[in-house]
Amino acid sequence: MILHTVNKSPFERNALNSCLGHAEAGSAVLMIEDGVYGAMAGTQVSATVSAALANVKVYVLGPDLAARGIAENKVLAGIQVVDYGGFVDLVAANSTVQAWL
Amino acid sequence: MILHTVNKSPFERNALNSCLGHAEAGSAVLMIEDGVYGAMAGTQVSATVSAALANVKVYVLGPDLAARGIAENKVLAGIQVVDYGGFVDLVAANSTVQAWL
Amino acid sequence: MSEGKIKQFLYLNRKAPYGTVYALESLEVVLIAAAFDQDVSLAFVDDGVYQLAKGQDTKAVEMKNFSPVYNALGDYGITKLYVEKESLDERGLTLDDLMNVIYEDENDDYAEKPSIRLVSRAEMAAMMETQDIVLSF
Amino acid sequence: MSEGKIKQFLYLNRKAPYGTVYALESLEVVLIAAAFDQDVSLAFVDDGVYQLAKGQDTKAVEMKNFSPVYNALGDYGITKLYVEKESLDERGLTLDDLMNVIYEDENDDYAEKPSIRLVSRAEMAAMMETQDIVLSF
Amino acid sequence: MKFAIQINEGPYQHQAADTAYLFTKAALEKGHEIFRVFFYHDGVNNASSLTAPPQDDRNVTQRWSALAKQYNLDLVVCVAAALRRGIIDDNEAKRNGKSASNVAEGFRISGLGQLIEAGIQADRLVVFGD
Amino acid sequence: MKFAIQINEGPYQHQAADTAYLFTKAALEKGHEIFRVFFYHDGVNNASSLTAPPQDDRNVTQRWSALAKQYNLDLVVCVAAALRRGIIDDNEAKRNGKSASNVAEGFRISGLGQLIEAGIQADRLVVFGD
Repeated sequence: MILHTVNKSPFERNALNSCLGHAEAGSAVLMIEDGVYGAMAGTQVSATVSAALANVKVYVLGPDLAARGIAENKVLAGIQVVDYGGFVDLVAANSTVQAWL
Repeated sequence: MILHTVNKSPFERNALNSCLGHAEAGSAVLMIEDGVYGAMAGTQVSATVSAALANVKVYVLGPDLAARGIAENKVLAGIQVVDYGGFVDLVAANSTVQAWL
Repeated sequence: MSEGKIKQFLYLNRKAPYGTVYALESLEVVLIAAAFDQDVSLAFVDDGVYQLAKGQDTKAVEMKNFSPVYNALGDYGITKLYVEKESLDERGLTLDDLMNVIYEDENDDYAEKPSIRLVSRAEMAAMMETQDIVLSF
Repeated sequence: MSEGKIKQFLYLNRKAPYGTVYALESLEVVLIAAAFDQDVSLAFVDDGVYQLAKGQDTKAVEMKNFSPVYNALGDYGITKLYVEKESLDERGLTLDDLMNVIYEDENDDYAEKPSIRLVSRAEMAAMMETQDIVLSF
Repeated sequence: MKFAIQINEGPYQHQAADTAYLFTKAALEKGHEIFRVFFYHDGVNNASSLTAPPQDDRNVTQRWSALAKQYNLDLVVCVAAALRRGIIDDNEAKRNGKSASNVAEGFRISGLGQLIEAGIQADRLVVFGD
Repeated sequence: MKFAIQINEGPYQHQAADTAYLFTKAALEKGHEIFRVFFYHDGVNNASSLTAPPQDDRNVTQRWSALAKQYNLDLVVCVAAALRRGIIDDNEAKRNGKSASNVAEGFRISGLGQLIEAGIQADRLVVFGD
């Protein structure tokens, strides 16, 4: 399966939307850099991301959450927080990495 | 009045939307670079841009249309095509320039 | 340095911090601008509102945490930080999620006052129209 | 050079030409990739579909018009250009607005065949899942 | 009329660097004055004397140098942004113990105050970026 | 496992340059092999030996040089992208009549074939960009 990475704010760009529109059932999506805003609860895109969780596994990079002042309790239920080591493990566990730049 | 410039594709980023949401009646909007895609007729954003024409003057940079293969007859009615000289004239004619980067 | 002209300078911040350098280097300009006796305003619109988020901790990304600088702006006479309510709403944020940026009002016995001015999109647009120079990053 | 391994290489193009360099420098990689005997596909998704627009004329912007290179890809054995229908639709485009990119099929008496494969978003997603290496620009 | 120009992006990667040049040239040809061109963020990379683009493409840096010579332009590169990105003149090379300098002809390195001053002195500031 | 890394953006301007480094370091610390780090587009600017960031900030270029030394990494800068942007080694400086070179320790300039080869030889390619 593919590990999709998204590093753009979903409020500024179409990367997350396009990624979710192409991610096959069972694949993984990792939000990094400004992409981590997509993991927050209570935003205009939360419903879209929550719905996607039925289909794909979603991860978010903890160091990028912390840098931006997003407490982990503000992250949508069902999204798993990982560190750089976890990012490495996700790359190893999936056969291909596809960056939505 | 302000001359607003938009250089991003409205399909990739929120710059055009945000610009139109802040442009006061009578102000001018100039689309340049990848922003010129916002001037095309028949797209998913054409209706928004057409509606904005009731409120603001919209211009598009001809050299950027040509580079991207957009014929002038594909440009929405009411949008005026200008060249770099016309861009200069718009800057001179408006008191402030605000770039929506 | 200003040779007597006083202009309205607007610093337009529409991008999130850290993902790109714009927020940091915009602040660096604002700090220099303070020396010029101009009328300085900062606008936080769209993802720019994230720049003021509380609790930023950049240790693990190994970048400089520049968020404390916003609170120092008052000492430089920069006290007008316009934050757009619609931008906060879309992002599920309220003023409570932002840093409490304050300044001491020298015309009011150095009383502490909030630098952040929460405005609607319409008010933001009207404020923009009063500016002479807009620096976008 | 390939030491016997044949992998599926996907070049993912999601950005418009000229506004940024990615489309041009992506093509430069693709041309080099042709020497490596790998299985190469190009995907044009979102604003990437604009890269294939007909009639590009860059004289007035003083940039290099690289759009003719797409038509030379067939000579390098690169014949799979996947274009997403939904991306075209959103932008008010049809295949008629794109260049007629063709290749000569050496297994079919050098008959001219279209390199562009119009696919749905679902088909594009399924094609992506078959790839080993995805280069994004 | 007196214009000031701010450029936030480097050459080739973003068209902003091209548009800024073509706008500046058009303004000069219409008889306007360019008070200053200020290179900020990655825009400082426009000043690199070490670029060698393909012969059949435009040379962004040389184009600026030539325009500066023709119209006596003031091309200012922000020192803080430039040091971060490896654009340095002889002075900064000495001060920072670097073996070389790489600021092209017609550009000078100076502080952010030059941007504010340009905003004050010019009738318009036009910003090109990403 | 064998990873290859592609970096499309320059230092400081985009976090991509930071994330790529931190990912690479984490992979090495977990015992993975980094077959090659390939710098493309503005990513070539990570290789500039002339950067001098503020003392209280990270030094992106030196960080790569140190990691390369520690783990014997292959840091490859695309020659075509580098020439466009003014990153040149002694060879290219001579060939292009430039007065200086500016490739930092641990980086080497080579062709795009090195990126393709990395894609073929590595188990995974991870791309960092804008």
